[in-house]
Amino acid sequence: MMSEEHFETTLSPELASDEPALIVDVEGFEGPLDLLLMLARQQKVDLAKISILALADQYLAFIEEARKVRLELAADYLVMAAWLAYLKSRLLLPEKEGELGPSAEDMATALAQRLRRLEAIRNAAEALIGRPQLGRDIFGRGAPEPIADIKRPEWTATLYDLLTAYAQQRQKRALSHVRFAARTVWSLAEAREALERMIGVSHDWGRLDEFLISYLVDPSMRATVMASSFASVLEMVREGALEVHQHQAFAPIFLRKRADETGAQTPGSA
Amino acid sequence: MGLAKSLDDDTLVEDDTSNQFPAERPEELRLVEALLFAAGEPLDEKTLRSRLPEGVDVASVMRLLQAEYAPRGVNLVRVAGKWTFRTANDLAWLLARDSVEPKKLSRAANETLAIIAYHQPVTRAEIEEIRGVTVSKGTIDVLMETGWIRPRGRRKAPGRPLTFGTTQAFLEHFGLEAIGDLPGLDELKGTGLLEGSLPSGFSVPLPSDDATLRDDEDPLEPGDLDLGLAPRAEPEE
Amino acid sequence: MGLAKSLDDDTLVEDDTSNQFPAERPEELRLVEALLFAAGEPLDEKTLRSRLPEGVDVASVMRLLQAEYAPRGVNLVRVAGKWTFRTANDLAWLLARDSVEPKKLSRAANETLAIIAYHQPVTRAEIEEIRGVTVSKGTIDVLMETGWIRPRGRRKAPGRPLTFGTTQAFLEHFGLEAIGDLPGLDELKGTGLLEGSLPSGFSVPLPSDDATLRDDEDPLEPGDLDLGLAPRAEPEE
Repeated sequence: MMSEEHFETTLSPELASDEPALIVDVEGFEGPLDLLLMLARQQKVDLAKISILALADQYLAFIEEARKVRLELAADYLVMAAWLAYLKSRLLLPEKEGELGPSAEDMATALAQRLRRLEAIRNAAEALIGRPQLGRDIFGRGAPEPIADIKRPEWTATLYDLLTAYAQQRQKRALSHVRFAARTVWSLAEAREALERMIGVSHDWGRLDEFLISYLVDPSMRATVMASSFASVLEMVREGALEVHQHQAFAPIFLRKRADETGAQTPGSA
Repeated sequence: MGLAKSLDDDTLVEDDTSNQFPAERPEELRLVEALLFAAGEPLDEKTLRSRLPEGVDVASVMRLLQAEYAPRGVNLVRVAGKWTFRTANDLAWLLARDSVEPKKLSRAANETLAIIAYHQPVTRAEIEEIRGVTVSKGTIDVLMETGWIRPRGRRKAPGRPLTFGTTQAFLEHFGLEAIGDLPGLDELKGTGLLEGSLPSGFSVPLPSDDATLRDDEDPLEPGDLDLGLAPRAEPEE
Repeated sequence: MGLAKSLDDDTLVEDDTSNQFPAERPEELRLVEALLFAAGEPLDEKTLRSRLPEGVDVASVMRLLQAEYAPRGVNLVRVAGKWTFRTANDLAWLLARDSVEPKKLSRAANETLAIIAYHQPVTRAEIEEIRGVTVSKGTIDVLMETGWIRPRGRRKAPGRPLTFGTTQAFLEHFGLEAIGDLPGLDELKGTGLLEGSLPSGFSVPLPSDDATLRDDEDPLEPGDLDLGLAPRAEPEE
């Protein structure tokens, strides 16, 4: 049977039943039944032969003690106390003939039975927890080798899928013989090449649009020539090959080849 | 087998170790040990049979294999009705370092688990009746988290409370072949303490984790599963 | 050990199986097998030594254990200088599972298949011309895998490209009695699959899967079948 050292209680089990504990720690108990069971164990007899009368006295004394030290007692402890006081009085008084409900003896037996049952399940709980546990005492294979799942695809398609795909495809192709006019674009490379050629000859400031005048004749080319040239100009400035200057927003952009080392004058701020 | 030759004078046991498996050791034993080693998880005989060549007497292969492994550091055991290899019980000291310190259950949780195991299917109120104290939601949650218990149905009684039972993982964790192998069960049964004070007619003195609902149980309802409580309950019609 | 008793008449091997491990089997072998079994990764001898009682000759234990397991379904092997149990190489077949996974054909595959069905015999270049998109090798491979198309010959043209056609399996899968049952232009219009105004001259061919080679086809050459493309092509003379 279970030994008593497992009780997390400050009530020392060694205390005789007539010496109520001075330190009363209800916290340590799992409810009034647990407390009763602990007290019953102190009678050191088989629970089947327990004296319920003595047990009731012990319990009531315990509760009394707890009250003396003004301990807050949960209601169920008090309910149990009231019930035990009632049981005690019934046990002490002679049974009246024809009284309704269970006899005092029956109630006492039922309480003893409950205590036995609680003790039995506690022992069972200990036995269970005491078993070798997986991952604590015993171990399974640490590195299982997963079953290789070789999936063989089974292709499915319906006739509808097939016909839809075919019809849509044919139809799309039949209607898609539209040609888009190729767009003329001045590439960055083209712009740069033209700029280098034109600026290479002079160290003077010149207007970008004048440099490009021959390329800007075709109106459809205007935007792409300006955009690509400007991007190329910025790139060349970053490389230190050009200087660029614009007086204000939308004003003409001036540029010239960068003077090496000589630090030629710039007209205004750059 | 060629390796046996490399055993030389300083071997610790007698020479016949190398040929301890007579050539006649049935191939089936090799197949089953490979299957169980590889799987890592317990396999039932039906699964084993389906993976083995036609006509293998699985039960007898298992008996042989179990006997072969009984004296070893790894044993063939049956848990939850399935077969698996486990390290031997007596080697916990050696392997303890491998274990991730399992969260120790509180006393309340221990007792609640035991009551669910021995009295299943059981409602929270019935657990409280046995312990004489309220069972906190937290205790049930902790146990649900272990995966060892599950809500299995609802008691046909006022309030239709959930009934709890143990899972396959419970059996695996505690190394039980079946719920009937719970320690001390016979003793409990003998003293009539399992019957308790459950409403007469409802109580069945033996625990059962059979998924089949008892007469006094209704299936879980869809809402019950939303609680995240029930992992997977097949609604039964 | 008690289990050995349960071995009875119908056992497959001789009785001494149960005591094949002489009592003298060194305890170290048990320890090492448990350690290696439970470990999540291969262990080197240094680690094993640190876990074992003082003075164990690990190298010799490993040799013994390796010899013991050599004929088994699980072998003790050394990987990158560390020890681990592995299921025996020859049992790989046992540990693989074939499963059939239904997969829908991609749109590209559907289109290509339809074009092959209607326009057969047709070469890859011709399919591309009709689709206006390249046909990937993968698409052809998938279609070959279905068994619904087959290379049937080579076009008498520069490069002598393979010509493709549909198979009997194609008819079976799509529930067609004959390839001629594929709907024609009017039927496609009637079912709304083709709609709107189509350019004049738009036509849908009358498909034929007659195995007889056309005038502009040469038979397949022996090498064509080695491509693994053709599952079973009857070479036609």
